Amino acid sequence: MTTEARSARAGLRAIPGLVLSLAAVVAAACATGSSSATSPAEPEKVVRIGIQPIAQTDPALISSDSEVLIANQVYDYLIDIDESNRLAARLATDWSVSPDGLEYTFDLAQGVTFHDGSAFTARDVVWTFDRLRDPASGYPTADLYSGITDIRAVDDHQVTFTLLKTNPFFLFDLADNHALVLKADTAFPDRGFNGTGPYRVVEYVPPDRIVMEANTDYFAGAPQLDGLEITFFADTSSAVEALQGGQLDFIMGLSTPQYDSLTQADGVQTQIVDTNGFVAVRLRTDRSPGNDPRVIQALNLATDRQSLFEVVRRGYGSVGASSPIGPVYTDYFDPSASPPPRDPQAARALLEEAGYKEVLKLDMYMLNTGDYPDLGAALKAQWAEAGIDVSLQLVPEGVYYGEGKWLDVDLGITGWAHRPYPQFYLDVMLVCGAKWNESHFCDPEFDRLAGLAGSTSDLQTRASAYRQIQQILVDRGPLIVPYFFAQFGATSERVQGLKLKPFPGRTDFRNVSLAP
Amino acid sequence: MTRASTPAPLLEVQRLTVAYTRAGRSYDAVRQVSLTVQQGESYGLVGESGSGKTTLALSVMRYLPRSAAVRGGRVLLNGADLLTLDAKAMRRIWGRRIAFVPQDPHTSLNPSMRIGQQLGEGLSTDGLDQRQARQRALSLLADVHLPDPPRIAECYPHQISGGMRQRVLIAMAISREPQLLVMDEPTTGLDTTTQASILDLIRDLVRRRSMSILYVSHNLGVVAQMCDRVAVMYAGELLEDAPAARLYARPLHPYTQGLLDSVPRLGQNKRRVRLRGVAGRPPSPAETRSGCVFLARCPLAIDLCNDAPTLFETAEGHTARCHRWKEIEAGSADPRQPASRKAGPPRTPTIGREVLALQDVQVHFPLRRSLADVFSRRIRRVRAVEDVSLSIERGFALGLVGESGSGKTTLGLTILGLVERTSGEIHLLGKPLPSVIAGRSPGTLARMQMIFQDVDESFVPTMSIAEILRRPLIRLSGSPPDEASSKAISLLEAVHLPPEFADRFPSELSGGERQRVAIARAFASKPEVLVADEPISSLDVSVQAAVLNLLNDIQVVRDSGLIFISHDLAVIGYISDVIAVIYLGRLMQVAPAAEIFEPPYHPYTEALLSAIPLIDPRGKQERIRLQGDAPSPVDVPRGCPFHTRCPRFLGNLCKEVDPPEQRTASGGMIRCHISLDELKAVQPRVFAFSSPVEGSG
Amino acid sequence: MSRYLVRRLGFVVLTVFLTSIVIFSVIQVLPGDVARVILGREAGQAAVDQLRQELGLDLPAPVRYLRWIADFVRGAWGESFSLRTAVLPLVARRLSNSLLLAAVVLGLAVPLSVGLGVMAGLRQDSFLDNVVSMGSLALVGLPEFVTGLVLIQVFALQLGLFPASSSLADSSGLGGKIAQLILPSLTAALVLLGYLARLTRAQVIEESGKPYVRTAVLKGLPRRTVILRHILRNALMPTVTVVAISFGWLLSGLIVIEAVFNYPGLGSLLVFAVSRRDLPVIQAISMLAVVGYALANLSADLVYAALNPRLRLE
Amino acid sequence: MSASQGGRSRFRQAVAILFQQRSSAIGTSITLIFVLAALFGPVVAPYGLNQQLTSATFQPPSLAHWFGTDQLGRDVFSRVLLGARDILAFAGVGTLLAIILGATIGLFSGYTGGVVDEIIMRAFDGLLALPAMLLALLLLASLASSDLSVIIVLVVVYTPIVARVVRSVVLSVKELAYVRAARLQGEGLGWILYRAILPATYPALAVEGALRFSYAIFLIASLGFLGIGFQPPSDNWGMMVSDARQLTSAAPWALYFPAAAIAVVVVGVNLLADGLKRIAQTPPDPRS
Repeated sequence: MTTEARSARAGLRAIPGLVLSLAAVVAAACATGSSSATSPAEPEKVVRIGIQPIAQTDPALISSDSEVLIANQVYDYLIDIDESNRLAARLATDWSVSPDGLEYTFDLAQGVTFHDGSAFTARDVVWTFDRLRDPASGYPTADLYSGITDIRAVDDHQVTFTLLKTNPFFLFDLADNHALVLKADTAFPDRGFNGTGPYRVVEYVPPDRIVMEANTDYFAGAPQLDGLEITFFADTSSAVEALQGGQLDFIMGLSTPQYDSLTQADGVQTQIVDTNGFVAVRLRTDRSPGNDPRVIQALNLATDRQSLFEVVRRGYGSVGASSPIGPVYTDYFDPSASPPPRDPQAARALLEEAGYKEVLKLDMYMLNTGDYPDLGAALKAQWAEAGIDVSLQLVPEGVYYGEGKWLDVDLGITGWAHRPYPQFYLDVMLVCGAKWNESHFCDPEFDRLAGLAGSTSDLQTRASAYRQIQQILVDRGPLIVPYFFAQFGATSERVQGLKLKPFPGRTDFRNVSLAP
Repeated sequence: MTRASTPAPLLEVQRLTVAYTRAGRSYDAVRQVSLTVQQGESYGLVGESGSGKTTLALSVMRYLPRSAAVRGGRVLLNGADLLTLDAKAMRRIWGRRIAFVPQDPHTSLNPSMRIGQQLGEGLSTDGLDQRQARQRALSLLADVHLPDPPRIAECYPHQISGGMRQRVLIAMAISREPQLLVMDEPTTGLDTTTQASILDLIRDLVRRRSMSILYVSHNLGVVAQMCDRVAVMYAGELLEDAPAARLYARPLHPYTQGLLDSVPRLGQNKRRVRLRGVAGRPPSPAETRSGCVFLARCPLAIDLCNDAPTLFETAEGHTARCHRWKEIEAGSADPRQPASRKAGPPRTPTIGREVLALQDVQVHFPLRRSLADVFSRRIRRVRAVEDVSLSIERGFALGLVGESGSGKTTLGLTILGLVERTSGEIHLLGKPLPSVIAGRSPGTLARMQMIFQDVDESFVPTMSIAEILRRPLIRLSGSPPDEASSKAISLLEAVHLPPEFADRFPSELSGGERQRVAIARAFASKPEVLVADEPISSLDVSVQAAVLNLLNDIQVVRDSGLIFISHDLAVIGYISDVIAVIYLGRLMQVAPAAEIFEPPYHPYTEALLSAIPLIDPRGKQERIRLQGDAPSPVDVPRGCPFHTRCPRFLGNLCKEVDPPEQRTASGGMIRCHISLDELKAVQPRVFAFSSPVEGSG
Repeated sequence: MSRYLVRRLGFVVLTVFLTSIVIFSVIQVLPGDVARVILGREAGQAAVDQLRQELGLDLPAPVRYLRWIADFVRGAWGESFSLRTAVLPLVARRLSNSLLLAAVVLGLAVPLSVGLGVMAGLRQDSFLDNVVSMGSLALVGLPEFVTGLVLIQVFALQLGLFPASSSLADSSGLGGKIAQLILPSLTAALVLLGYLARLTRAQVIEESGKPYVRTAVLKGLPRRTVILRHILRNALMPTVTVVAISFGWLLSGLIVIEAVFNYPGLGSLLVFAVSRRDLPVIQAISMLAVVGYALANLSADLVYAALNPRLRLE
Repeated sequence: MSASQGGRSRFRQAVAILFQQRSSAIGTSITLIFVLAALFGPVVAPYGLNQQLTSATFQPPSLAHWFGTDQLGRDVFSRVLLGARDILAFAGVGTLLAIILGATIGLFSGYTGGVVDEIIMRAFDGLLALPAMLLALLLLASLASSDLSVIIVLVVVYTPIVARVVRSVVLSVKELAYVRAARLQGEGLGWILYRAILPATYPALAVEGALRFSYAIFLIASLGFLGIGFQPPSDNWGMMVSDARQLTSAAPWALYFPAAAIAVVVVGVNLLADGLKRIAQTPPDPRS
């Protein structure tokens, strides 16, 4: 009985005991955690960044803002693009073009070393670009650089690119997101971070975070920060809260409401930059129902771009029309090429004429992130008034792009990121048979004008071709471009010198500093 | 123990009214009840379910469920009103001055505490240290005749049998020498032989320690044997209160009389006497009443009875709540229910009328516990029925009597094909019967039907009575549906139920009515053989007689064979023409009804007869008590299965050798090593009533 | 007892085996081309096909199952498709984070909920009981993401007491890490609290009504003894079991909470892996959850057996 | 008293029990209100689910917009009201199918017993070892995002649970007298399972059904919050909450009202389940 009584009491005592042991577990876990944590004597100047998780670290394959942002800190471009879409020197300190426009020679910065300590030479540039342009590689840059016939190191600090034909945008092409210079003969570019860039990777814990320290040997001068601590957030709302809660210093890729709410938040600086990034609502033109121009016309008539711009983007950015050439391109943009005003009744009439008596039912595909759901919802509401019943299909990025769905579906909304010049859009998304011609648009006149603009070195000729193209797209093009968006970012109050770029992933942290 | 010698009563309940609240309505479970228990007195409280007897007992303990509330009255213990005390004050009274022995020993002990500890903890509150408490606990276990107290003390409740647990609860109750024991059906649910020894124990303890008892029970025999004074409760009211001998001999309330007439006396047989019982059904607690609560069922009801009678003092210490008690006492009014029909003529079994024959029927179950056991081939077997041979004649009733675990129900189910037999043959009308139902044709199924023990579980609750009766007609008798409906009505009439019952659901019927429907269903397909498994044991006493009579009448009229299974030898003796006593799956004795009550008995039969509490406080009974509990059918002893408990155990012969089946002159059988003559010589008649019992053989 | 143990262990193994088949077959029907997902939107078809072959995605399903289960048992959990990193350390790190969170959750929820449940159960229909009953019910009904968002708004953004996000980054240090655990564990603890308190209360009420409690009371035992030795001893048995089981629940039940707080646990990794079709990671997490769940069940059984003499003595 | 009266009095008793205790009365009322909202929401809602009042974005709750408007000028009250239909229909249909399927399997498995029962129950153990949320995520990741997928998930997740509950009732009932009587009557398996045994499982099924229903609502809302299995602009409350997370400072009402809707309906159904449990435990009215 004695033992029994004791065990009964022991059972009751086990409850606080359990609590104590749990507390011990917690303490132990925290302790082990702290041993690996650096406990700095003085506060380090580390900027804490919250971005979407990444999938790629090989510069040749990166695509999202997050991936580019990381690569851009670790590696260097030969030529960079500044926040005003102008070319800027980076590893290439200077360059010259042969009179026939076919040979470009670059002077490379001296005394540059990779993070592993090896020296940077022209051979690394040759290897990098040969890799990127190798048609067998399947890299997205293979097409872009197919006009290059030869890349040659003149000496350790000079390199020459030879082109098949003239390309007025060649220097911009060299500034492409993927064109980060790797150490020659890097076997697995996706497994390491051996760049020349301003920050070197200290720790990469996928998919949690990546920690970088300043490259004090950076050829253009050591960054002012001690390092970057990048944490991945699957949900940007969560990152916004973390910024507001003082746990982050920089976030980007915000939705409009998030930006709006942050403009009023304490302790937060917001950033906004106009870009030529846009969303294209497009209907496949090569099969029913999009092969009937009346249907596309009806969609145009059913859409109130201004309203979409104001509701979805709340007036940030600029209203769009029917072409990918936006007002950011001051040389090329034609404000007069505008679609007819919204007229749902006319749209309905057109559809009836086209044989859709009651209602036109369509599935509309788009990503399930960002403003897409809002835009989809707003479009659905507008179109409903014209007798178009749209069913929204929101898919994750991996499905939309990964399975080629975006190239296949009839009706889709695709986002196109900012580019420093407009030719890219025409060549990959609208020229007959182009690789990403999601609308399957095919127009000989358009193709001729696009070809002309892409090869002439004369600005006037090019500008005129672009203007005609804008008119063609208004008249018979497959796209509805509701707006060109502004990009939003936000920083904590202590961040200084940060300028959000039109492609936010290219944002530079070389000259960012922290207020004391 | 006369009243004069103890002027200060121990317990006085004065005009107690207790009400329950259910589904927002409240109704009285106990109304204006007064009673007095003297020092050293055993006071019996008899009543059927719903009579309020348990509520009264719990009120005395001042431990009512949350839904119950005392609406008036007082409970005085030694003159102090318990109802005014708070829980703290009660804690000094509970256990020390009044103790409680509950009905269900299985749930009344803490399952996760050792027996010794549970016994000891009450003692520790009296200031005993742990060692003393343990010593005292062990001696208490010995006091209640538990073998090996140190071992029992270390056991958890689930490790000991129900009878042992009840002894533990009794030990617990007497552990602090209380003045009053409140016992709520302490032996209900126990086997007859176990009950007998527990009752002996209680009687013994009370006498030695001069405690008083408030003994609550539905069992007239138990109360007759246990109590000095008996009160009868009905529908929350106390109807009669008298010294036991007087109450059983000269009841002055028609309900008391009816109750006594509802149960057969040991040795009575249906061929000679007909039970009277009580007409109608017991009132439901929610019914609103005015006038006499027994009015609706009373054979003597007159206009006056619409005014509620008070408790009349008919004699010193005898009260009755009846306006006509004087006429009853004088004999000018007969409180007995009118006898309905005459019993059928006596018959004797004749050859050639056999409907069902069992030949060496054996039923074993594998005791499967898990897949692992199957693989390790450690399957143990329950030997439920062992080599049973029996035959049933047309128009006759075979009674199968045995205690729980004896295999009597399994045997019934085996005959019907609901349990597969392991070996042996069964012939129905001379044709071999397939082992399980699946192999039997509808025609065969129609010839054998069953009445089940639990009336609450006999019917699909969502089916109307008409539907219930139509199914066997359609499935087994091939009646077209419309014809089945009218036949269902006539079946209802055959069991004396009004035709409008056809539209009712089982839950709307009383237990007795449901069992009538069960009888109707069983007879719907005109069976040759009917198996009735404890058909009245879940019914209230006052309606048992009617059901028994009905079953008997229909069986006789239809001339079918009846197998009546029961643990109650009195009931079996009443209904049966032939009686088979079964123990651990073996038939120990088979005898014509009259013969079973006379020597020679099988020693087990002898013990059973001795264990049955006679409904006669002054009756005489040999005291033969069995030791311990019946072995489990998994471990049936070798030799004679009864040898482990047999009071007439001979020695190794019984242990080793299967006893022979000795035939009696009348064609009966006794399975024993002791010869019939020797048995007859050493065995007196086990029981004797104080006065001759009508129709007893 | 040992027989019981062996039986339970066998049951665990069988369950894990059966569930592994469920997991594998569910994952086999995942849409989307894994190779394409790995290489991204801009890779060429030839490279994709080659990768498919390298990953063994072209083999028949049963072969892949056997390979996978054998590898899993050996601890060769493969490499994450999307993260290009070994699955085992990745999952192990996330698991330890989730375990840490789960431990804190239980540490918070169990004593509080058992205490409240017992008090409410013993004083049925009292004011305290009503508060506990309604409060715990509301907590049970409140989705984790709502609780989490409200807690973030109030404690992180309005009051600025605790971090809004729980990424457990190194720079936050020990204090920072502990602070980061508070809101997510509070969120889960509130859910668990409601559940456990309700369960405990119901158990206490049920046991209080049993005849053996009446026996104990009518022995004249002090109220404290009746409660501690009789009621609680039996009433808390299911609670202890549920606590053990809820540890298994926490490992996967934290999915939503981890998503809300960007907590680097198994749950958020699973959501991430599902969105990336990262089969090795999905499989590993599911298997871990199953093994964890089965072990939690096993320990629940064992604890129950240890407390319950009926099972102990079997 | 006729047959229907008997049934009706039992029904009346059940209603009385439900409304006799405050908590279950509240639960029943809440459930009824939401069911009414689901049935008549589209008729009553002042605005459409996706109707945008471009001039009235970010309106706080007012008489015109009881729950305010969101960033697109959508009326939150209308969205919450219209959301009731979706979530209750999904949860209801999913639960109902799981109950039908689970009851059938449980009846068959429990009554038949033996090896078949063993195999079915072990397979269900395997399914049940996967926590519901995990299983739902796995299934939804592998099925195409559609209404049907969500239903399938609910059925897969809940069928084993229902089957277990039913089976345990069957085991307790199958040796009872009325089942034996049915066998003696020569009734077939179907009749025994569905006419004789099934009614005995109704109380357990009702309680289990209500509980599963509330869990289903919870699960659907959580999936909506994670953005898995549902498409915006969905009327899934969880997804509304997730969408509105970015509005916590600009339009918190867009977050809190759908969140409250989930909580209220889950609590309501839970309370109803408690009430049903009490009905199941209450014997029929002694008067009848």
